[in-house]
Amino acid sequence: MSKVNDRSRDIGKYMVQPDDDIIICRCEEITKGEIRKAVYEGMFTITEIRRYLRTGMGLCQGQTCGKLVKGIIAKELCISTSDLESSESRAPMRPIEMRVLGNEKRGGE
Amino acid sequence: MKRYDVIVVGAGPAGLSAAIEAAKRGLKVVVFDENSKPGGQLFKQIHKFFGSKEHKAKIRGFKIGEELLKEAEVTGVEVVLNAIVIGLFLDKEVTVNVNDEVVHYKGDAIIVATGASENMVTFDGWTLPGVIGAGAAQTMMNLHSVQPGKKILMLGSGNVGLVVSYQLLQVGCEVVAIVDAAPKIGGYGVHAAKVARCGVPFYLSHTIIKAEGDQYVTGVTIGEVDNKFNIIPGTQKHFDVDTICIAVGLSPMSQLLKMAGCNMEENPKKGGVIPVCNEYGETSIGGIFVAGDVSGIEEASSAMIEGRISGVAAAFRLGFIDKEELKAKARELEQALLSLRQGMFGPGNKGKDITKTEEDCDVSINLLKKGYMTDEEVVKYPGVKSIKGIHAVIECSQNIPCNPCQDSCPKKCIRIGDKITALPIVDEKSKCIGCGMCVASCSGQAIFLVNEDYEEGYTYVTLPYEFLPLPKKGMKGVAFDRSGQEVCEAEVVEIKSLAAFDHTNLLTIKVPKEMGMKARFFKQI
Amino acid sequence: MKKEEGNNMENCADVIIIGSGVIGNAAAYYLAKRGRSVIVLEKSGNIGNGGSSRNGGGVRQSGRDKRELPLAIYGVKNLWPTLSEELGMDVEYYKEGNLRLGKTKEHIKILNNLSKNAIESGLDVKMISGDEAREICPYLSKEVIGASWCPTDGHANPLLTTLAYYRKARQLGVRFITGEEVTQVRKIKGKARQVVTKNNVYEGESIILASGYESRRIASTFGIDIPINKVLLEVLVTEEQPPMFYQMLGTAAADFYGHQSKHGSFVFGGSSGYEAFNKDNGTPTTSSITASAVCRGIMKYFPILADAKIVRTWAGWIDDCVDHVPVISFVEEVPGLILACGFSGHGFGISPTVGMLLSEMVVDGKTSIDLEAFRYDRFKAKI
Amino acid sequence: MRITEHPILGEVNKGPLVKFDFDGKTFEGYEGEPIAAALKAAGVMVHRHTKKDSPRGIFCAIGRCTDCVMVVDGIPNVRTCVTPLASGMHVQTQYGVSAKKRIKI
Repeated sequence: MSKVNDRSRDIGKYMVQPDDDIIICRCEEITKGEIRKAVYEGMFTITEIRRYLRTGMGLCQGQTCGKLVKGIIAKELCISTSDLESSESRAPMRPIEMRVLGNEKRGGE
Repeated sequence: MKRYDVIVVGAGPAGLSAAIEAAKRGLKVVVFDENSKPGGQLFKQIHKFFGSKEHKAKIRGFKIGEELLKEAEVTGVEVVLNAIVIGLFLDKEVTVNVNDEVVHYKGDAIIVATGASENMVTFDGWTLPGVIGAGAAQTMMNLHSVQPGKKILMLGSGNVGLVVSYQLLQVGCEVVAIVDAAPKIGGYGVHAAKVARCGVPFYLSHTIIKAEGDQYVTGVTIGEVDNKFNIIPGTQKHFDVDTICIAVGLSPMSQLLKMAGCNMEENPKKGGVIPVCNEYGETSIGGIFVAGDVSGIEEASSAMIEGRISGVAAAFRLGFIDKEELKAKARELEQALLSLRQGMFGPGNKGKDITKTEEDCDVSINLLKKGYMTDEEVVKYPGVKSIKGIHAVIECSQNIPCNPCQDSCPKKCIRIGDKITALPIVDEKSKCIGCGMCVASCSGQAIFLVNEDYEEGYTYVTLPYEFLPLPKKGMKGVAFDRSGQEVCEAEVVEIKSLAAFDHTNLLTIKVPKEMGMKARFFKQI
Repeated sequence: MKKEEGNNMENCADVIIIGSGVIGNAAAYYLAKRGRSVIVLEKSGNIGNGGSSRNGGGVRQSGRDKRELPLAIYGVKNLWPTLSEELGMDVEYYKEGNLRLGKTKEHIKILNNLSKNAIESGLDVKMISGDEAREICPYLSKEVIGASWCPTDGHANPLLTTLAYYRKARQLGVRFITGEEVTQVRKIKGKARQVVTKNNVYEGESIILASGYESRRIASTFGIDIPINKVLLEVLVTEEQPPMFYQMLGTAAADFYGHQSKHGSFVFGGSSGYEAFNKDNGTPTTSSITASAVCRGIMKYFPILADAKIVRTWAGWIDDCVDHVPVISFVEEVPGLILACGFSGHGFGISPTVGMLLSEMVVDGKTSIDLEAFRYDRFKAKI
Repeated sequence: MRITEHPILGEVNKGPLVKFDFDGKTFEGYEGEPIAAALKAAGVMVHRHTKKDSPRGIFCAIGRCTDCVMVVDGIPNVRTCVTPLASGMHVQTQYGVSAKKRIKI
């Protein structure tokens, strides 16, 4: 069950940090600064950050950056990481070619 | 639709163990694994395991893997490799990519044992080629027989960081430093001591500031951090390296369970997002079980027991055994699990600052900060005694669940007792025959044989040695102390490589008499 | 505005919008722009978590029911071209045309019919040959023998559009609250006024119900029933590909639809034929067969994509209305209430227009485009 | 560098040595080992350049992170750390999602 989350509450202003240029999502090359800035633009959840910036939407589907992004958002919002829902898990668990996914074998054999 | 009683996802220690227990009870079991070799991380773990006999202590990880595979074969488990599970759908349907095809399977029970993935930390330049996960290093050297690099810096002093550092040394890489932002070494002291005496320096309260290089790593700068993990200006240190290895913990790889709709929780003590499950590893969806790291990060030893529990529970669920059998078997396995979870590093002590051992000895500060005990500290533990003639010196100072040394001694010189975490006591009265079984049995390589009375003016020290090339009798070299400092000249007087030692060679060196309690490693010149 | 006794002033606004999908967010933005105070309530933890984040991104006029055409045409002419600029972020709108493809004579017949209707409504659509289609999109297979072509159609990124409206509205002072599940809309003295959630009570002079398939449940709390069903749609996304084409695609057989996004990945929706009967576990769940079926469909038209890897699939519920056309309407028996639901899986393309019209309904009491066809009480028995 | 003998695992036996092509040059590796292992043994560090032209190589080595992808036999985004090497393979450095470096305008 989602908790009540007022998106207009005051979380202060985005302040530049020295490590803002560090890449967090390696696949989509999204920086820490971009993620932090997005939080101040109202993207309070991992899912919203994903949709807004494409973090975790690349080839690895967030397997490397998921925890890092969670940590950054939690820190900016001054909440615990356990208050942040992880992003959805979706098939396929590994990238799969269309010709393979379309090549089904069902039952019998 | 292909149908099985149980579908196990992941052929690692947990998955194979679960499959074996289920198959033993008559269930039709299939195991899918995306890798070309089964065994999961076990096949990268070439060190000897801790624990007791029931935990397969003093057996190397990959050998345990081989044993499990054999057991799986005997019990009729079908193991399908190069089989990538695409998803876990409604009604316990699993789709699998095998040989460029998608095959649909259904199981009456599903056991997810997908293990863990490595955590990462970020720093300037962390995307450069040459920055790799510790698991990647292990995979490359132990599975593919390729050195991950020549000069390597390890970030992370947990057991993974320590064990992988040692393995890197074993394949001839140079480990320039082990760095950790925490003020204390996270892993077992004995693992730290193994690398410290080889001369690897520890930098606690340090972190990586920058990986240097244009196209790939050519160097690294680290710096000291304050208690808020901010870099203290002016503390920068540079190392020339070609590889930076990251070993900062693991996270459960629980995506499949989340996809299936299991109730999940974020549990920092267990390493991340895990499914909520009962004592048998059954999730909120009846018939979907979990075992191993996917349900909380622990060691392979506990993963195997968890796997066995969930395998038995699946058998009960499908009516292959009755409640009595489930309870009896589960009780036995839970006991084994409980003993593994005891001691200073047990889950109950996570984050706690422990200053005394169970025996009320002071914990070695140097061991936690630098990776080795000082001469003054080492003599305070019950395994270190001054005894005439040849005797074991056990430099074991932390309460960890491990007791093979006790059983290894044919003369019963070593006593741990019933409490598996107790520090081993060397009995002053019993007669050591110098067989060296204890030296080879110690997974932490913390046991040495010392004989100050064999030859006038010299002490003979027998050490565990797992490097190539093996020194030869009569060879001259230098001895290193626990801190990795060269302390004296040394001569090889004997090298024993019995099958029972399982590749832990016993190297006996001769050092000046007063060096007997200092010399702990040997290098040829 | 005045508030009922005992309620918090901060929970009061001129307008309460139920649902932070693209419709609710667009309405919030256009209302805020016209100076109204707005609170948007969202049941899920995420903004735009329903169909708004789970659709193919089509900004089409062709292939629409003619009742919807004026809304679609208005949007393409007046709102979409400047939307990125207006909202201050790129919503990845491409007006590169829509190809609806056919492989058989049967398909061509369907396409001819659709086109005829659209042309009659004044839309620039024409039938073209397979070769002409391949000139527009060279990656099409030889199997394609004809297509309908609407050059003014296009696509945009629904995730970004939804969030862009949200972001801008939030900047203008709209209060968005997620995790607020509405249990009831309460009439006070004959007028819709209170929105009761599991945790709070909100009050507004106007209430807009734009919560997708949830609208039916909420509408029943004030005695209105809209014949909409929850239907599961599934979409798949490929890894990034080199830029190939920017047209929106569909097929006469309706086996898939989609486009290549600005990022380079292809986004394709499609069906296995079982959608209306799909199961779920409380959240929209992909079935084990749909993605495979969609892949087979796509490869017949685009063999070049056979080696492209699928990185993600997802499912979403649409609020399918019995006549597949939305309800955008005042409710006479419940003054103060406005319905905006039942978009039936093609609400995204018309969302800017609908958002604007909803703001007109609140502010002006009437709309610049006639909404008679979208009334809530249009549903009658067939005999 | 390759490990030929290991203190614990013993002598290394890796099957037949085969030739493959990397960016137009002939390389050698063992059949069936991951392409990435063969490249690593040959000292190749950079597998690809991202869209923003940042170099990438092996990172996780178990097929999760997808950093090590290259163009293999014309197909981009192939995870070289889990794709077995075969004789005569064409392996190319990947730029963005293609084999050729796109010219920046």
